[in-house]
Amino acid sequence: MKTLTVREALREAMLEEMHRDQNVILLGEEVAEYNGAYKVSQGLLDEFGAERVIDTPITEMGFAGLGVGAAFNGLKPIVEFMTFNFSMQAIDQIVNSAAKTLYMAGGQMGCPMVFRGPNGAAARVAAQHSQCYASWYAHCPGLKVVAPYSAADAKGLLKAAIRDPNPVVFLENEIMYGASFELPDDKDFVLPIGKAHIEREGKDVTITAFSICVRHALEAAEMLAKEGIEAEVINLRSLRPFDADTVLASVRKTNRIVSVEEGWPFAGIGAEIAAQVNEKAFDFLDAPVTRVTGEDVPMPYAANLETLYLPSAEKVYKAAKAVCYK
Amino acid sequence: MKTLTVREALREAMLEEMHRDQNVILLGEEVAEYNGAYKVSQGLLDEFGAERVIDTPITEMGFAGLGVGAAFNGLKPIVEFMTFNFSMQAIDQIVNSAAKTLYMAGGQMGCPMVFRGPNGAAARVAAQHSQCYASWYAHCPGLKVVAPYSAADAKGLLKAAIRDPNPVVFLENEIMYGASFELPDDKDFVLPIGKAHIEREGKDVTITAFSICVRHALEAAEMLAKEGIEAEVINLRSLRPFDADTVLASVRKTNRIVSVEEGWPFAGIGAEIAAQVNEKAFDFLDAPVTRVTGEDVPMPYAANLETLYLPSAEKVYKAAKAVCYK
Amino acid sequence: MQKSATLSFEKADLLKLYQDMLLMRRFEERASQLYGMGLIGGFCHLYIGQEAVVTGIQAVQESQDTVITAYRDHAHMLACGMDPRGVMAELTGRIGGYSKGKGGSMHMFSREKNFYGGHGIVGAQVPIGTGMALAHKYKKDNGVCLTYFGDGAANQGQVYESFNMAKLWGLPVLYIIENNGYSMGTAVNRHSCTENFYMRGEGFGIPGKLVNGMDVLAVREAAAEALDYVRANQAPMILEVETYRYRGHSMSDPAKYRTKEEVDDYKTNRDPILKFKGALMNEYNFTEDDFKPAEDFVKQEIKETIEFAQSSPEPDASELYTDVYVEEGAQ
Amino acid sequence: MQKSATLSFEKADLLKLYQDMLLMRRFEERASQLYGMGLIGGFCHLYIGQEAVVTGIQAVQESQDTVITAYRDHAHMLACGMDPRGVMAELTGRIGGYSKGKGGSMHMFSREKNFYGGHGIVGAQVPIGTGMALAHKYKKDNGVCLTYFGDGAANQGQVYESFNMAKLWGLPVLYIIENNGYSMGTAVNRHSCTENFYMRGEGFGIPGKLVNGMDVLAVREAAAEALDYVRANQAPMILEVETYRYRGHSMSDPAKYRTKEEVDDYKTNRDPILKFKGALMNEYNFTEDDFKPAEDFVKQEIKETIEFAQSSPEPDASELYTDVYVEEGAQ
Ligand SMILES: Cc1ncc(C[n+]2csc(CCOP(=O)(O)OP(=O)(O)O)c2C)c(N)n1
Ligand SMILES: Cc1ncc(C[n+]2csc(CCOP(=O)(O)OP(=O)(O)O)c2C)c(N)n1
Ligand SMILES: [Mg+2]
Ligand SMILES: [Mg+2]
Repeated sequence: MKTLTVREALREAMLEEMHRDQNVILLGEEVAEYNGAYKVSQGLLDEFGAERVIDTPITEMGFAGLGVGAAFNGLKPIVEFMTFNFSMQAIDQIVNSAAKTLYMAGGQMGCPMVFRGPNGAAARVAAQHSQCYASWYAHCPGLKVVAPYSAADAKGLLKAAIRDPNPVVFLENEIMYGASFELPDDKDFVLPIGKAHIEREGKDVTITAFSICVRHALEAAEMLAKEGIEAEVINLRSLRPFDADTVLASVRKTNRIVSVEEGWPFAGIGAEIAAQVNEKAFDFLDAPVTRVTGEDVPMPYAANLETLYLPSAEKVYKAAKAVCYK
Repeated sequence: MKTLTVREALREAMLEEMHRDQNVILLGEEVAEYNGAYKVSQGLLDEFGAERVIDTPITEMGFAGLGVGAAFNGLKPIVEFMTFNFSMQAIDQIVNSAAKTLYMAGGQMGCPMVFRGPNGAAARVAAQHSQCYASWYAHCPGLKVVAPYSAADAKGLLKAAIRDPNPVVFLENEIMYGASFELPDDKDFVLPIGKAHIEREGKDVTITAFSICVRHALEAAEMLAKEGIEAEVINLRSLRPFDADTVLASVRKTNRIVSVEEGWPFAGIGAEIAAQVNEKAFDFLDAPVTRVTGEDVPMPYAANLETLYLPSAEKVYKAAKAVCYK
Repeated sequence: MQKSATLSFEKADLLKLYQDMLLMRRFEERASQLYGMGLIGGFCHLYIGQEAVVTGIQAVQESQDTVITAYRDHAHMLACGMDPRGVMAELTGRIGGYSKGKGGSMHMFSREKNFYGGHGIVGAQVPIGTGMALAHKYKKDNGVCLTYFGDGAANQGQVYESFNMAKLWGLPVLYIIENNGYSMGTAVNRHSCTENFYMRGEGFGIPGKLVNGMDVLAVREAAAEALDYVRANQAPMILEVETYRYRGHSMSDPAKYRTKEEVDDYKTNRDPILKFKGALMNEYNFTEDDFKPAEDFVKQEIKETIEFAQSSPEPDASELYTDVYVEEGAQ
Repeated sequence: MQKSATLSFEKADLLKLYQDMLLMRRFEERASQLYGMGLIGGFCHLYIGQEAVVTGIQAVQESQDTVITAYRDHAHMLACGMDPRGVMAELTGRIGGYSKGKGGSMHMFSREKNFYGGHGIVGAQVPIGTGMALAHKYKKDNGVCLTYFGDGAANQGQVYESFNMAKLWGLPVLYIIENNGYSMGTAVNRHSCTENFYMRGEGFGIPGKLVNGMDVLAVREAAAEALDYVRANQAPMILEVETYRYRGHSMSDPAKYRTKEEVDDYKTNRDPILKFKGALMNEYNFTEDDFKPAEDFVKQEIKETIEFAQSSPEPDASELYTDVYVEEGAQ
């Protein structure tokens, strides 16, 4: 085992996979000479040169489309969005060109590539820079959608994403970049896309979360434990394919579930969890499926309002207590 | 009362509102000289001239952005997307510029405009032309999202959308354009955005749907009635704001609910309904909230596969029977 | 590949051009019929009138080059050497189609023939083609990506984003603008602030050339020069080809936005096939008999194509759920 | 608006330019301090070094004209006559800010002062500004929309979509490209295939002009001419202004991608405020005393600004849920 930050883990994943497969290239704004706006690609230009680590102009629709074309023609591009907010400019290429081609081609050719970058809120960056795209992308067949929490997630899942022959949307979190975690010291450490991870076992209530919200969930579990409530915390890791089995098994045991996410509630990931739990574990539910989400408003800039907007350990704790009727 | 097709109803709504408010303009591809790709704007160029009915180049991001700017500067633009599939090119302008500005401006200025056009599947137009954007747009605070079924819906809601001081996404359906319905013969017939409509009362099971799926729901209700099952069919009309009150009241009466939509299931409108019913009517549910949706694949072109992909009266009927345990 | 042994090499090449255009014309005419019969559905965009464009260009492409275009793509596939049977069976939505019936008219691909679609979203193929060029450069395979788009698409922002990157990075991409005078019902002068598009690269330092797209030899020559330029300089170029579509934008467009006279003028005085046939007879000493093998070949090919497209079965219901993902490791 | 009564009209105008630039400079310096103190958060993009651009241009705008820009917007707001107190209080996220603290540095608006944001998405303001010009034309108010964007933004596709529509429809929009040499950490020659941008309208028939953005009088003159052109012809024009930002891209950028010499050269030899002050003394016979009222005014204004921005309270918690929608009929 070794200790890495999420940032280093992402970087290592790219480093190793670019050594492993020389068709893997990285392109995006400031990924090369600047070493990444958030330093995730630190040193990769030096390691692989300007042919494989490419600074692009600020033309998301264009360079995402170039990535698709490069994937069609034999490369395995990693397209970095400085943040996923800017992927809206490119979303037609992601959904119509990358996600649907394999199907439209009857399986003859697809689009092996990764779209990655920080998703959701950073700190105080306001409405246009704080949106969570998890549910939008997870809505779309043809895409795989992954959202790591820890450094192990980040490394294992990014390596899997790069190796995956399908287009993968890889949702990082800027605030988590600096967080440190232990992870296996193994070049072939890869995590399967499509499997959730039980971060903490418990029998009283299930809490699902992804990305930074796993942190809130774990903190809430600590608080609950002090009151004798054993929460099972599931780190979803993959949103599409969605590991319903793990979630449902847990709910069948705990009979109650709280879903946590930073994005807006309406038709979010929590909504999907509510639907699936309903459809497949209805008789096991002792309380309504409950959601902790970002508030249903654009992200405000003011410090106090931003705090009110976001999910927190406290909010998760309260929701978990409520479903436990305590 | 009079009888109109949905197409005529939409046209009348624009005609009347453009007479009523001379700041209303219409822009989009083929809306003027061609009278609309689907003839929805028939005659409007003749009536209002080229300053108010404007043919645009095929540059969705650009002309949607122009619409936002025109709205900022005092006009009330209706931006027509030939189909909502193409709105993905413009979605950054819709969400980041139109939906979020009022909030980002602390209420000082907003973006009064309508984005409209056919959404979802037409017939045999395959993966890139058949996506349903209902849940994506309904996810976003700052937008209102409306999806008419009948001619009355179309006229009453489009008039409301044009008068609304907020950005409204107005999701039509190409296949429904030719369908005829009765509606009030009244220039001031306006329907409120945010209210669902009970199309058929019933006590045994609630069926919610929007757009063309209301048709499937009503047909299914007929089939169910023959077997003595009285379905209550709710035409949602508005997806944001969402009329939870009407849906919940119905579920409290019928104790079971089937949601119907054409879009993909994951984090769709049905998922949101499942979540809300869970949260607010959990104790009234005698069966799991059940979804009938488009299949979780890109839309296939082949006639037989397309039929298999889509929701149908038959599928709704089966789902309703299942939740009635019959 | 029906080269008559009795013709000189040059004559054989010329006859091939004729045969290619004729195959496209007949293919599209029959597609129109099948559409009328209800065997083809949805959007169907015919290429009739524009045959000289893709025929002239693809005649000079090299085998490592790749091709991408929009939804008006049947002729491009034929020009790339794809089997008309598979193309037509895709139009009828059958399992024998290039996409097993799942893509339809607008969405077909053949890696084998270097044809990369078939794209339904206006403009989207332009950055994709530019990215294919990036891959050519990366792989050092000396390939060029021939990226076709329409006059309407030429206004799309992603085109200019692509221009900038292609020029900045020296990507081997030939941008081919098929200017058929209309973007759906909108004439060029109503959708574009400039009459032509070959100089749309001026602000980006990308050279452009204009050529008469009703003359297959002129197109071929211009394309050869343009491909040479792109390949030698590893830099993008724009080739605007002026052409005309006889039919409506798609099968559902009555095309009332133009006069009968305008259309008839093209059909009578500038038809790429008629005029080329005339030129072959007048300038290259072809006789009616010389055309016979090509015409017979086309006739037979089309006959088999129609049979195949009608007899190939619909995809199995299970196909609905396949090809959403490549199974892990399969690729 | 601190015009000294003792100066001639021309001198008063010149002094106003100086005062405006000085206010911007001091405002940004203090914003930088408050950021360091943790009173401002998130992204904060300073305008230091570029003051002559917006000062020169806004000096000649007419009262019906409208202005829109990106996120590097503090100086634009000041140039539009917005109150520095409200701008700074927005930066500190307080209720007294122009957006009640909900927008922050990148998102402020003032209908009253014809300032339409403050936009965080690169390029998005360009079609918006073009649409504002459409409304000017529709309303026949003789207004022009001054649409500012950076060299990085100048590559965005939506810019060219806007160019086409603006030229095709004759919209009164002045596209002002603030070329400060860098798009974040990427120098122009690494993100653009051309060194300059004023000719990016060539393929669209849009005239362009290049001006030295470190010289406020040159900017003012070029802007006056450009606005005349746009207004008289009801047609778009591009004005590229070459300038330089002294600080990093945003507060979190150490700006290691350029040399200290490069930055120092600008600061020492081309600073727009220093050079202008020198010119006023050398060419317009200003004495140190002449500047005093302006400098005092700025000092006092900034002092009050800082006090206001620190003392204005945070928005009430209930503000989280307001302004998502305009209440029906409220507008
Ligand atoms: C982004 C987008 N907007 C609109 C459409 C609908 N549409 C399909 S083809 C077309 C016209 C394209 O004209 P042009 O580029 O000149 O090509 P042509 O059809 O003449 O070959 C339009 C508006 C689309 N497919 N994609
Ligand atoms: C669409 C989009 N992509 C990326 C960003 C992140 N970003 C913000 S500013 C910037 C650089 C812009 O440079 P330029 O247009 O030259 O303006 P300047 O900052 O120099 O004033 C980038 C990449 C963004 N805000 N929007
Ligand atoms: Mg055309
Ligand atoms: Mg710049």
